[in-house]
Amino acid sequence: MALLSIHNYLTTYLVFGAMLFSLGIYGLVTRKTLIGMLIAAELMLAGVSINFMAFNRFLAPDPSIGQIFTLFIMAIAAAEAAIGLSIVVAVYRHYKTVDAEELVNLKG
Amino acid sequence: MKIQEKTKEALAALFPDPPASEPEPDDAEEGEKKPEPRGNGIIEQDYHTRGFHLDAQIEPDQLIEAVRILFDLGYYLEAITGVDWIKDEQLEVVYDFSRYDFDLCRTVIRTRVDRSAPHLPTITPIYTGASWHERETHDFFGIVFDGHPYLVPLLLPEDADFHPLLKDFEA
Amino acid sequence: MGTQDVSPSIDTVPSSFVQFAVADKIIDLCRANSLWPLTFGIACCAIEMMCTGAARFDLSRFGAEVFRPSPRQSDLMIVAGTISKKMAPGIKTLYDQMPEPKWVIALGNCAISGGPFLFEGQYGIVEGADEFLPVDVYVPGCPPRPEALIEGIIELEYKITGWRRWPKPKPEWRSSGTEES
Amino acid sequence: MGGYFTDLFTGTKSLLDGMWVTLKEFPRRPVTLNYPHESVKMYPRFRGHIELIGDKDGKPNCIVCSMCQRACPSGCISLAGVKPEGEKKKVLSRYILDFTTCSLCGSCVESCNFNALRFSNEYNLASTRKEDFIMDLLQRLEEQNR
Amino acid sequence: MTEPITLQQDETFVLNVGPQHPATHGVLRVKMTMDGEYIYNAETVLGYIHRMHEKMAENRTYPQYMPNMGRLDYLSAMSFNHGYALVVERACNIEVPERAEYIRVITVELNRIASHLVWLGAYVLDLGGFTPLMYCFDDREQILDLLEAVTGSRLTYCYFRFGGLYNDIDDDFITGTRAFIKRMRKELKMYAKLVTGNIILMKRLKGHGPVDQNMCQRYGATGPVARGSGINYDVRRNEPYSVYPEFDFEVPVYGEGDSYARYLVRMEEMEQSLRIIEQALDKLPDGPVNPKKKPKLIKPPPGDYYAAVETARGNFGIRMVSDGGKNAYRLKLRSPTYSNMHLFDEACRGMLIADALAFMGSLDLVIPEMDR
Amino acid sequence: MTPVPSPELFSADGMAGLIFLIMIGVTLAGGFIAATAERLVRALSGIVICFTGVAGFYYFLNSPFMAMMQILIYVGAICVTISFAIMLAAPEQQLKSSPSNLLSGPLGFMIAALIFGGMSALALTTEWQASPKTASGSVREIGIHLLTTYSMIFELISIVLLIAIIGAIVIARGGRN
Amino acid sequence: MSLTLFNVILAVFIAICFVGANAAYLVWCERKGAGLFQRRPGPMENGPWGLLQPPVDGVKLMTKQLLIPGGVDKAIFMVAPVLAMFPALISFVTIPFSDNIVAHPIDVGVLMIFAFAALGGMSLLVAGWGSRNKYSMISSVRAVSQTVAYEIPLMITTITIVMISGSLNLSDIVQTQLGGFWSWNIWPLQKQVGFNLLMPVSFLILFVCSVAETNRAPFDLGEAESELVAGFHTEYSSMGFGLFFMGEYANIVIGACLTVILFLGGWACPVGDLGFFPFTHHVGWFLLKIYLIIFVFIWIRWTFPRTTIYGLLNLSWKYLIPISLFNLLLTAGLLKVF
Repeated sequence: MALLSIHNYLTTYLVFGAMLFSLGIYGLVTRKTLIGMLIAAELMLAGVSINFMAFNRFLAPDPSIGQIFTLFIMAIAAAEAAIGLSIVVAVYRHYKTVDAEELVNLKG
Repeated sequence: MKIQEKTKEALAALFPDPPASEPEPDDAEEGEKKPEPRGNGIIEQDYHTRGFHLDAQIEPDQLIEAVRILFDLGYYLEAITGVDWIKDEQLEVVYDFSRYDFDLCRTVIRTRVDRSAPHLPTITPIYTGASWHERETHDFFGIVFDGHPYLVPLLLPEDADFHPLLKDFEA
Repeated sequence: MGTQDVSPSIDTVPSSFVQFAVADKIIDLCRANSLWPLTFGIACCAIEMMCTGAARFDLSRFGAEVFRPSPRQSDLMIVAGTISKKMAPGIKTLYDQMPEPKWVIALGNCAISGGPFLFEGQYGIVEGADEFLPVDVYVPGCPPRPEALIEGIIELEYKITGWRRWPKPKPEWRSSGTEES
Repeated sequence: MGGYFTDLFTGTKSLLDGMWVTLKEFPRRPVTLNYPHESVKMYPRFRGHIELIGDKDGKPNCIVCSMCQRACPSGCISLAGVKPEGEKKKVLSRYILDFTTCSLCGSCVESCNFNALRFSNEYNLASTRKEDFIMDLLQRLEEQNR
Repeated sequence: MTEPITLQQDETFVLNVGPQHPATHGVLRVKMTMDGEYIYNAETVLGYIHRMHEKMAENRTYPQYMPNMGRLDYLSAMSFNHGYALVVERACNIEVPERAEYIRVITVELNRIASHLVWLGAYVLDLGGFTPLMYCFDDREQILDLLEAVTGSRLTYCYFRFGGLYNDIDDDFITGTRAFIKRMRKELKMYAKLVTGNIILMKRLKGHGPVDQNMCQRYGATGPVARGSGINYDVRRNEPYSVYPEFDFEVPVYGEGDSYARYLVRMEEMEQSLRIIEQALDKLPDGPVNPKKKPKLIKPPPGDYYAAVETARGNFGIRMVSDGGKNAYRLKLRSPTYSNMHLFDEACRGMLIADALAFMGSLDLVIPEMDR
Repeated sequence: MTPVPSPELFSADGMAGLIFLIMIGVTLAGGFIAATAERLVRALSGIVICFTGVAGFYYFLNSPFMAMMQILIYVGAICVTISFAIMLAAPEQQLKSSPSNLLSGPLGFMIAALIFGGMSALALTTEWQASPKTASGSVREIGIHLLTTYSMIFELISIVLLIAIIGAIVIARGGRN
Repeated sequence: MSLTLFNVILAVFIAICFVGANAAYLVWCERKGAGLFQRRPGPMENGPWGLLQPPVDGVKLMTKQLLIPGGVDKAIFMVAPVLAMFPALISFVTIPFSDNIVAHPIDVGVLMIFAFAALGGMSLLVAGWGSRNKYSMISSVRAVSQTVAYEIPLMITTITIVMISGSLNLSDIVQTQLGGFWSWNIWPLQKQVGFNLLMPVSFLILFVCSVAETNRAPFDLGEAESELVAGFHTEYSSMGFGLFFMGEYANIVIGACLTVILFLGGWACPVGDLGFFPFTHHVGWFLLKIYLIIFVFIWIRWTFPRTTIYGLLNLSWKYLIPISLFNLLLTAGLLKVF
């Protein structure tokens, strides 16, 4: 039953973080709407955070550093969400769409 | 000056030649054999037997003017209603006005339109609250108030095409 | 809101997934003692319905005071008042929105037959709730006293469970004489 | 700034006042009448559906004058009488009250000059059948006499 | 949140309040166009309980029409009884004995208190408080007991007769009423503590739902709605009928024109009604309650007749057109909430939905009276 | 890294392992929904599930504090904000989002697969060197670090958040006045 | 930590039972209490004092037809009630019922309660959204903005207490309040901070916030009956509605527990250590306190009218947040001084 103890290995978390990260990438590329892209970006951040936390648990001499980094990531994510969403709302107000490809007017 | 006299004076301006002061219309209403339609003019009614003071019958095209006079004198609109005088082939529309202050004067303005093509001007620009009353009168009697912003059935179902208070109405 | 066609017959009450007689009985008993009415008053009788829920008569003793504003959560529709032709489709929709099993009480004469507003050549009212709803219990009166509504609910419980829990009290006069002035 | 704190204090005080009112009600006895357990007694003038008054022998006082029928606004009374051989007065043979259209106005009782009608005290009618409320008052009188 | 808000029509949606909605007290329907929680405009749809009262008047005799009055506005049925009795008495010139007049006033005022109690309870229920409703109904039951002992019905009274009353009152009623007045005074103090002074209620009502005098005139608003806007208008005072001039009472008027002013007007009216009842009980003369000579058949002479009374909701008028027959040729019922509700559309624009519903409650609607 | 002996299924450790496996499944499913769902509402639900699962990982990684913060901030704040944005900005017909063109689907998949392959290969092949622990990583220590070593960053983050809030208000404002 | 995981499962099971029973009988208490506040007896006929009413209602709700309105997103519609119930259950594992009865004494217990409360807020949003009903939609937006607004003062107040106790662990917070009722956090007298007059005010803030967090009257804007029909659960029938109902009451218990632990000394006995049995008396005191708080919840609900959304936000931003912030600063200063 080796499967039952995989939570004790660093690699599990790393692979898993990579998985979330690439899911996020996939979402970012395929999504058309701004909000969808934002969700995908959050997913990527989650993948990165898992890496931090895993290294922190298994490798780092002082396990609080990784947590602090993850905290900072959360704060940045929150800021990003707030700004991103206000942009979404403003853009929607202005152009009546949240479709990223229709926002050609933003260029130039 | 009592408001009653004031109102009477103001309304009298509507009638270029005031009708003779004989109480002929009053008599006509009191059970004479030939109910002759009463002529235009103002009558002072006995409040204790009738419940109102002034009773003015006018032509439909004088309506807006008369209502404007009453609005300026501080009257509020109590009700608008219709009466179907089927024998005369006419529809009477009655506007009840009253006042908020202690100088009481209930005034009734009535006008008659033809039963076949009942059209009246709307008074909603003056009394906003007339809107529902007019819609209701339209529901019940089919009287069309020209210029009314939204003359659709109010009390009857939206698709109603009957006018139940007409005397020849049959369900 | 999604509506669905429910055939207007009380026989469509789905029997529960437990097919044992005893379990069915228990479920019936539970349903009978937890009748949540829809907050739906139409006219005069609605005030008496409110009175029934209020302190003097207190419908909550029977577990039936939970007046739900949403038809989705109620078991019992008390048609309290005159049903106009304009309103009838709305009532039907509300009834259809209620989940099975559901019951209807026609409260007051208007909901039973049109009541005092029934006359020849009338154009506006539906002559009784049973024209378009499967009414289970009729409570006559104009308006009925709150006791009559409680009696109606007891009657409905009797109909659901087949067991009358409380005997019907016999009417009595307050003073000894039955004559009135 | 002063308003800020006054608002705070008067507000809190009003809330506590209200809570005190409800708290005082909490331990009090409920005013509820336990209906199926306690029976309610009706006032003598209570208007239930109408019923016939019988004389000593249990015969109705009614003389079939149809005044009640005429007075009824919603036409819920229908009655008929027969004239037996050799008698002057009509005898009531049928008295049907359609209670479902009654408006309990009391016009019928008021119009009866022969003390033949009164209000019953049945305040808690309910049934699963509509037909139960189309009442045969003669039959009801007989049942009462029994 | 009273400052005007620029609403954008392109972001609105339609919220259909009613016909079955807990806030509309019956089957009223308001189609609200909303921008978020703000109301852009509101269209009221009536007629869900249109019961053909005016049509019925044309095919029933005058006495037979009396029961309808109890069903028009079931909360203050006595006032409507009174109005109809008044207009027929006026038309047929029937004298009413003094005792009957006093009893009429007592029952009407008792009924007014009962009506205001239902309003109070239902209004606080609209605002989310449930308990005052129960207290109000408990107090109301006391009134209903008194009136039931006299009239035989609890709600839809048919007590007045042309020229008099269905029957006389007894001593139990008088002692009971006096006891009730005492109880009610105490209860009113309790309501003042529980409801009137409550900060939440005040914040919700003060300054919300503005109705000014011009608006009242344009819409013909009467009753507590007009009195809450500073118009000193009460039919009992301005157009005295029955024995109201005999009594010393005040007409409460508040000038703010907001929901709270209307609230206070009604609360004070209950006190004034208690005063009137007390005086009427003191002055109650002996004598019959029905006139000695009363026409066998009610047949008013042809013509127009009008009578107005002050119900719990405002000025109720009846215009009766008689052609000399047994039935009215035309009977128009001028119901107070019909006009009062009409101003809702104009006044509620730009309000939050919660405030608008609180405002609607403060108009004290009885839908069957509106739809007739 | 020393291999840990496999536990029995019905021991405490075994249950923990099982729960971990379930959590992986749930998280991945959530992430998958978030990345691919057609309707934004579903994507949001997916990301809520995913974040809750990630919080579970943090718990397994000896950091309940971070687990709770993850739920508190991501689910309680960020997801709620996103949902508000969806409600405000996206009418019904725009809730759906399909791949913009034929190419982007496979392309995105290829990029994602490439990155995933590279990263997991790296993770599997690298010899990770654990160093001896010098501290326990408790909440107290995090706090001390935040206010001493990393106080500068802490302040900067605060400023970033403040600016973000102000900026968000400034940008989103203007619809109503 | 994995050693205790098995206990967690067991604890969750016990918590489910406790919460279930509590939620069911709190409904009974609510109805009975409402009755008594309103001059009527409340449920009477089903069982003695109507005690069988909750199971009867439960069976009825379970055997009712589950209607799913046309056009809704079924998955989201179905998941919302579960999401409403689940966080409340999880939060229970960290509540210390006595010094030794706590399912899973997590070090960051306070945080955990907040975290799962946030998850509960999400469920309202999802429910309102999934219903495709305008009333539900408005209601859920209201409920969430309310939850967010009141989390701020709630957290600031909690941080004050955490500062005083020096721990995020709920058991530790209780430990600092042992030794009689005068050492409870509600009183101005504190060993750690000396004399802080704002402590009772702070308790009031926490109490108001926990009322608001649980969407109870007078802050029950989410299900404002007279405005929004039944709010976010308008379209839910049968057990979907039942779960929302239970979730609401479970949240009430959590709110009461939090209030008691933070300010009223948790399972600590008011005067010294009065218990006859070392085991039961702590639990007994704890339960007594939380039911007292719940009684106040019920009492408040049946006394006041509802606020409006702006009244509620005003209260939060104008009064609760400034005062609680001020108290935070004051407490910090006092901690430094003493």
